[in-house]
Amino acid sequence: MKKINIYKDFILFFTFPVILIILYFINPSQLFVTGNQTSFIAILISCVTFEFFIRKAKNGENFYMRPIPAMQAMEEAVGRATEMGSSVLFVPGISGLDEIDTISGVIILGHVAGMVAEYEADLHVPCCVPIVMEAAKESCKEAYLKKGRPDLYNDSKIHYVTDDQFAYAAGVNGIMLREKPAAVFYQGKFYAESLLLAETGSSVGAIQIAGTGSSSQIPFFVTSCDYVLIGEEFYAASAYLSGSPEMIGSIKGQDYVKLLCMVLIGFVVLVSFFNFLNITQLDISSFFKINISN
Amino acid sequence: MFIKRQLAIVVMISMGFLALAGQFINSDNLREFTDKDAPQWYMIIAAFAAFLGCINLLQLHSTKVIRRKKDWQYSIFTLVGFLLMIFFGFLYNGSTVGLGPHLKNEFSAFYWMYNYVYLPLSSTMFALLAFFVASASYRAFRIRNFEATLLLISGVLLMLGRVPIGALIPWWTVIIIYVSILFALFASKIKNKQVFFYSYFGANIFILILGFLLGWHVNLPSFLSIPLIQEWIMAVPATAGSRAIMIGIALGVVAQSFRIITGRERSILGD
Amino acid sequence: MSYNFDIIGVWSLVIMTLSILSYLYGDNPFYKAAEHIFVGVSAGYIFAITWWDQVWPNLFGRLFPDYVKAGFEFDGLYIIPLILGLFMLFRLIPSLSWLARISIGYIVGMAAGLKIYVFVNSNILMQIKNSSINFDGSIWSILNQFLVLIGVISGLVYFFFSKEHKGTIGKISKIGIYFLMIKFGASFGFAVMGRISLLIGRFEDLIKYSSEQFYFATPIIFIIMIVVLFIWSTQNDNKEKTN
Amino acid sequence: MRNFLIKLGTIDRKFIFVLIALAVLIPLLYPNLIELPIKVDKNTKIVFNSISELKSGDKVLLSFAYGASTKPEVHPMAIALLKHLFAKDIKVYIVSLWPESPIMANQAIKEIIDTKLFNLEEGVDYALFDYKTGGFIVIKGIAENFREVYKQDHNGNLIEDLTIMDDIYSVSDFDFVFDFSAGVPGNAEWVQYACDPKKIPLSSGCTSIMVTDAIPYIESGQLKGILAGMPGAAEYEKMVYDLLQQQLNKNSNLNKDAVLTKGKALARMSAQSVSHLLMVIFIVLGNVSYYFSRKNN
Repeated sequence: MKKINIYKDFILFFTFPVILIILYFINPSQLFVTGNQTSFIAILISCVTFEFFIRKAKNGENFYMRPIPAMQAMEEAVGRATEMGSSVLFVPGISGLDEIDTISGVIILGHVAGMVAEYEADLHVPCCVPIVMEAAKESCKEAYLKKGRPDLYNDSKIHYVTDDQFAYAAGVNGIMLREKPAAVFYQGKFYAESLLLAETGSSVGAIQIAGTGSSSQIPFFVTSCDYVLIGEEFYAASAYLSGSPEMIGSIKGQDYVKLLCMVLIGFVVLVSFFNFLNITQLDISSFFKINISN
Repeated sequence: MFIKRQLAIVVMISMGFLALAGQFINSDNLREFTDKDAPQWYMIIAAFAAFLGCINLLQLHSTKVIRRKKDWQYSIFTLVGFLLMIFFGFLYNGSTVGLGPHLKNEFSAFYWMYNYVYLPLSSTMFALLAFFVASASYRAFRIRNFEATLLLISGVLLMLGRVPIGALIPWWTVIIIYVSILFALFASKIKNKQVFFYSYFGANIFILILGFLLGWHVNLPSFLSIPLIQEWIMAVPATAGSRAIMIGIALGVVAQSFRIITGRERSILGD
Repeated sequence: MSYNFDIIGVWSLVIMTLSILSYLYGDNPFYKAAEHIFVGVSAGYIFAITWWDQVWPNLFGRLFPDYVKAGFEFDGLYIIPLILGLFMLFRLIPSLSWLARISIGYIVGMAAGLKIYVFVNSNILMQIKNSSINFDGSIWSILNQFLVLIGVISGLVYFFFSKEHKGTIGKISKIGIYFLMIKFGASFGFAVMGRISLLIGRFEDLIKYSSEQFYFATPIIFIIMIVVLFIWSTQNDNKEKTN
Repeated sequence: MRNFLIKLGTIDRKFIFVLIALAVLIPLLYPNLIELPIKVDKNTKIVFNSISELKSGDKVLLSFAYGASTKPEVHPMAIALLKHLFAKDIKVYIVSLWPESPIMANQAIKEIIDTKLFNLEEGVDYALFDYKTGGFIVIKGIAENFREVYKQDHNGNLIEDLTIMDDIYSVSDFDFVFDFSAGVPGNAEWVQYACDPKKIPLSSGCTSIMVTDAIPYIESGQLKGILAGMPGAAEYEKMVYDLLQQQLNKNSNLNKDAVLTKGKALARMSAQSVSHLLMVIFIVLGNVSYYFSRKNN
């Protein structure tokens, strides 16, 4: 493992954020908005933690990542589709590109398209939002190019269905019933139509791998699909699949921020206990003052 | 070729920092930009992209009709439906109100199509979920392992707790439910079948008698009324689960946004 | 003669409703037709609504305020979304299609920047604040709050990626997945209620439109569909037998 | 007997669909077949009490964010709340955050006027505003500066000439905000972007699927109770019905000859109960057959 130049690192990961925080509190010439110090510190700490572990990963340290069954099943599902000579259907969710879920879904689409190029299966991507269709074409074309099979990329297979939630569900149900895909991916932001799609998919007998950040739809995917990326696993999937050290490092950073959240929850409980015993009079909500007072 | 590849990434990174800084920097027009203009701009760009969507739709269905591909006759329905809505939306008004607000005016042809074609299709597709919820719960709520059992128990208790019938379920049935859940959990541990069944019935009868003695049938303790159990499930385990998932999702979003803003996640721009 | 427009409308409503419900029987011509009509009509509907509610008032309302009179003053800055929007249209010209990447870059960057602040505030900091326990309640309420605390902590442990889920961490994450499963069961149970009420709404319409005033729309269409489906399925079966 | 039970585990989907259809259809055709008592949920009570605490002349902002497909669940709540607010002579402001919501709002107001319980005048007792796209942007705009988002009401007359709008500049000028939602933007966005930062009491009536996500907000008091799906609507309807019944008897400002009708949600509850019971029976059958089939192999 290359020796990190501790001195340079120390400046980057300790003094720089501290200076920023001090600057924020001095608030020279009213440069900063008052009132949301807590969020500023929280965002700064998270970003510094991500950056720290990305840099560590880039310098050669590899981190253990627990296997997530849904991700291993992706390759298997594409393989199964090729054996059975039927298509792989990828549903990128019904929300626009201004949602992180859809962006993560399109990134996962890029990786799945890479697998499809390797196995020479055919990929069908019905889109609900035109901009998502353009982004999907972009990342699929690149994925086929990277695998050296630009000839296999079929532009008409990534098409627009309609913007309406239930018309899209009806259209995709129709595609599933007539095309009978062997593998179906639901990666993105879903609302009530998730169960319509998942139940049709299971009646057609396809392997279904779902991933979404919409917590109200996860129960329907859990009951109807074979594999589900639950909440945070879905966002980490794009980094998992890329496997590049930077991405894995950022997940490691994510874990440490989660540890910090748990410690903070413990701290909050402790403070509320001391308040009860009126050893301290710390008012928790003042510490978490979040409203923007301008 | 810097322009073709990197410019978009530079725009992405700078916009990301601008939007994030907008929340902290105290300049009014930056704040006004991130709060009002920036999301509006997204809406406008997305609206322009809608042209591409419609062109793609027309292309797809017209090639299907021209080349007589499978089910081409149905594509005629799509084309006619789409062109009719564009015609009623932009050219033929049919109501006294000017073009634009006529979309919501009850006498315009557009509103007729909305009310008698789009609306029934949309709400009936949504209503299909009532059937699929039933078939999904029938298929998925099986006691395969401990987790699936928890899924089943909370699902069923919630279903019953939410409707008036739930309140009518008598206290002794609730005791039997409790005892059977307990025994379902330990079923795998007790190998001998007889012992299992006898102890199961014994436990049931014993607790029923105990309940009778303690007068549970008179004043119903809270843990024996299904609606109150349902309220407890919602208030404690479901809240814990929702909060854990909410924090998890928020961390996932923050990490993914960080990767995008620092330009490490570029594959969305085809790189 | 707006009178018969309503009757035609009611009949079309019943036809559409029953054709979508025929999907429960399986894929059939009625469902295929209704699906394709729905795709076409909804695409046109959304396109018109987007133009008249979004592009016309917000963009052109700001660029040509006196012509559009949407109540906005002139705002030259809105040239930029116009340009970025046109960049999207350049996707149709292969040589210029890379310009669309700039618009996508703008949108993705903006979304990432805005979401960080909102999610850190409302979903992380607020939830951490709410997990404080107030001890003045009854023993039951304190016990419940501790149970919630255990659920949150073990739920978060389940989402750990970089630690092997073995030993104590494995047990805690097991407890975490139990809490998550109870939450999923609860959401499922809760949703059943909402879905059934949608079906109630549809059946109420069908019942309403089977009265004499609407020329018994529902029963007549229902019988026609049953007959046609029966003929179609028998025809379909012997067609399958032949080839 | 055993393989009959196992066969129970693999009933074809179509059979389940037919049973569900009957379970919903029969109680609708013969509503008084099953009369069930309504037990009021604690969250519905919180909503009723927080609205009852409002004084006459207060200003309440209603946000309509549901469409026709979720109308059966949310619309009865809107009707019941409007009756409750007008009975207390409270000023109502209605904004729409979904394309179809203006139509829902118009139908709700029309239904209230048809009951002839109150004599209402647009621009004095209530004001309606047109649909604005943008979801949370509109909520953020209303929180910061109402007049920047809405220049005119849905009939086109400017805000300045509406007497009801006199001292309304942002969400802080309302005494209560009530959100009717079926998705996004919904109660979560109202908490995050408007009522939490500006500390305005907020409550919500939404489809039952959204309730599980709103529970953390209810527990922390950011949402003053909630009307959860159809049962919430039925319970609230019953409470408002009893309140109006009382007010009609003693000489309140309601006109006497008005006819007081029971809400729709009440009648639909029997169809809900039967179908829920049927679903629980399916699950039990499924498990019994699963148990026997696992014992076989």
